[in-house]
Amino acid sequence: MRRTTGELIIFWALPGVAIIWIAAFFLFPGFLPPMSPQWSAQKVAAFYVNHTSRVRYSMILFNWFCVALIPILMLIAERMRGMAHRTPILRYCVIGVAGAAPIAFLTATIFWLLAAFRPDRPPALTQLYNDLAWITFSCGVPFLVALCLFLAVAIYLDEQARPVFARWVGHFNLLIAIALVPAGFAGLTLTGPFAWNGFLSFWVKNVAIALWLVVMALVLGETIGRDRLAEQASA
Amino acid sequence: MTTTERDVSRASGEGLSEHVPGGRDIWFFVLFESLVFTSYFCVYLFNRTQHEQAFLLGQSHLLLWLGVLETIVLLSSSWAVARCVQHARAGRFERARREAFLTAGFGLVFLILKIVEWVRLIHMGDTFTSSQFFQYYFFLTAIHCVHLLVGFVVLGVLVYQLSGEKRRSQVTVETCATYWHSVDFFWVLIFALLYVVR
Amino acid sequence: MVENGFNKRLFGVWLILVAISLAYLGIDRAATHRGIPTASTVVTVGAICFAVVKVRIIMREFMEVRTAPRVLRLLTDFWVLLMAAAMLGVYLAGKAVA
Amino acid sequence: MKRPALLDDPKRELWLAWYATIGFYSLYTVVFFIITRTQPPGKPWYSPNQVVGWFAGRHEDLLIGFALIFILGGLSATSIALITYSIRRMTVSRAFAYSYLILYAVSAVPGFLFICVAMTVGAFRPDRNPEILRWIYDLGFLSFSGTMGVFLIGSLIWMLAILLDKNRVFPVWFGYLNLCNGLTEVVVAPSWIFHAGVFAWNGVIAWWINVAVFGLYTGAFILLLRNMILREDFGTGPMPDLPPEEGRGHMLAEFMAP
Repeated sequence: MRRTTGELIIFWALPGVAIIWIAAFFLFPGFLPPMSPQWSAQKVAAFYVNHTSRVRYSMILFNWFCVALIPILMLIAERMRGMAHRTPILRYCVIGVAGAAPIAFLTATIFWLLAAFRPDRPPALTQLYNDLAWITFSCGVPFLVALCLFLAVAIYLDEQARPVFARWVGHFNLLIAIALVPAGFAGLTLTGPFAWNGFLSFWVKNVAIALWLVVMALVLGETIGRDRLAEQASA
Repeated sequence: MTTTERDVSRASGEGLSEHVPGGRDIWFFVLFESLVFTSYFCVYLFNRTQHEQAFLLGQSHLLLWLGVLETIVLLSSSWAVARCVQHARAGRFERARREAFLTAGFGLVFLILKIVEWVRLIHMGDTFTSSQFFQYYFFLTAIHCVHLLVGFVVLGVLVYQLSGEKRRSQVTVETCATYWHSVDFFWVLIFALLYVVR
Repeated sequence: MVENGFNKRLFGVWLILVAISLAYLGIDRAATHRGIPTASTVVTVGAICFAVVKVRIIMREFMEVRTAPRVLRLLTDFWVLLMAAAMLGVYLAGKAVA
Repeated sequence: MKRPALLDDPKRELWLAWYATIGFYSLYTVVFFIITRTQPPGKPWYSPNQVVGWFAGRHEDLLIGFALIFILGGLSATSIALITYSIRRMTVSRAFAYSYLILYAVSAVPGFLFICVAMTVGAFRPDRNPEILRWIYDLGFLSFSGTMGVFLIGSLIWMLAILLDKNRVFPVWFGYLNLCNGLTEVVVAPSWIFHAGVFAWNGVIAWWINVAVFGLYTGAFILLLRNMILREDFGTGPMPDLPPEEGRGHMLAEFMAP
């Protein structure tokens, strides 16, 4: 029998982590509204001069906690052991992308923090850090897209009377994967819905990530409860 | 070399025909790695012909006799490991083990000579970045040295095989020896190309 | 005695290989003019040929290809020729270009 | 609606991962060699102004090509998962399988996400100061070619597993090919030192010969993974569409146990 000890602690840490993420999101001065890629180098430099502290503290928070996604993804990977698969391939796929996905965000926070470290440097350099941060943050979705795809496939193939995750969770993951796709094109334009501050690349993408977390947390909570009951019954 | 007469082998290689020494797989490695090395050599030779004088000047800083000495040391290690294979085949594992240590000893002498040579050149101002010739010199000798270091691991496997009664596998012994010989003949080529070619 | 003869064979092989290596010292003298090395196609071709011959001897004798199946004997010989042809070909082509 | 035959194939997960691997490597080749033409790489000796010209010559191509990687690059995990699975089938400690999984999963960010980000940022504002543009150019190519350790150690781990394996999941010669591939990661190191010549990041030795070895290696393991899947024998057990307590995917209970 699989051990579930401690899983509830990881699970209930999620709301706490989520609150920190939301706090960091609101604390960062460049998200509401998102900074425009059309800003001149001077304007970008002035932004970091004027908001140095808020950039630093919000990004330190993100730097600490973006990788808190990994334990959550590992809870999902553990649930996948119960799926009616003949091989652990899809679980390995999920583990394979679980590390890289938050590391992409971690890299973005490093560029933001660098931008705010010496805001009095030549504006072109601050703009470079700002671009690197935003492109990494916006376009750095390949591992999230793959994660949703792997989960969707895993759920579809979990053909048993009481599947680990309901079928609609598979559809939901597929939908989220599609919602994340436009963000990959954020480098192509400085304006419009695809730009990094645009409707698709910023709002749809980030709302999709938030929605995915909420929905998967609810589904996960239910499954963890079921697993614990099974463990108690067998004990 | 006084041990030669004592180590007279009763095992005759002639009797064992139609047998791939070390198995096919290690030969795949030897032949593949030979191709990779040949491609490096071709690049070197071509560039050499395009900058003949500069290469000759760089080459004049090498000590040919040191290269010859290194070659002889490595050839001796090959000879020792060849004897090791024959002793193992005849069931004389203690002697085979001694030959394996002798092989590693010669390998170590080669490594020390190599390091002495590198240090000498670096003191003379010839480094990886100092001239075209020494780019190739340090690249080829260093990548060969990496093969040599892997070879020490391989010899470790060989000694381990010969030490335990239950795990003595002649194929593995031959595989290890084949690897070591390939390190030897890669050096034979590198030596000719770096020290002698004009 | 077979056993004696056999070990002598390995020893002989080693002697030949060492002799070829020492012969390089002589070749080298031929291409050095007043302490300064000079370019020489003959020396280059000779050095490569000698090296390749040594490789073949190592393969045949030390690596026991001599008693291996025909396929491996042919394959290693082909490989030795391939390596020699590639190196000499590139060298001579480079000479022609330069 | 007719149920596709693949769904009833006991090896369906393996085949899906294998076809995704093929898909990923095809995409990779098309994006790097054809769309963005970042392979073979740009010249490391370019002056800042030449770098501006290099970016100008492939502005759209860089942005579109790397957008494709931003979307589908995560599929690289499928080949990693298959190889991890292959190592799990070998008679070696699981430490080998998990090492491989983590090494290659981690390598994705510096190994190919960095070049995508750098080149996108470079093409994003062509009017940037040429010196800064060259800084980005260096970051892109050197992070891509110069991420060496994970592939070196990963190849050695896989090699060891294959050589120790008694199940012969992979042939021994491929174990040795892993060593050849690992050595190319040693040979690429001079690209951190030279701006021109055969050892530079586009050089004959540090790039062309290495890519030839890597290409052979990749082709070989894709074919060998296919052979492994074909050989895989899951017995004649029914598909696990049984009640939960029996059918909870424990067809290979001893194999999947935690």
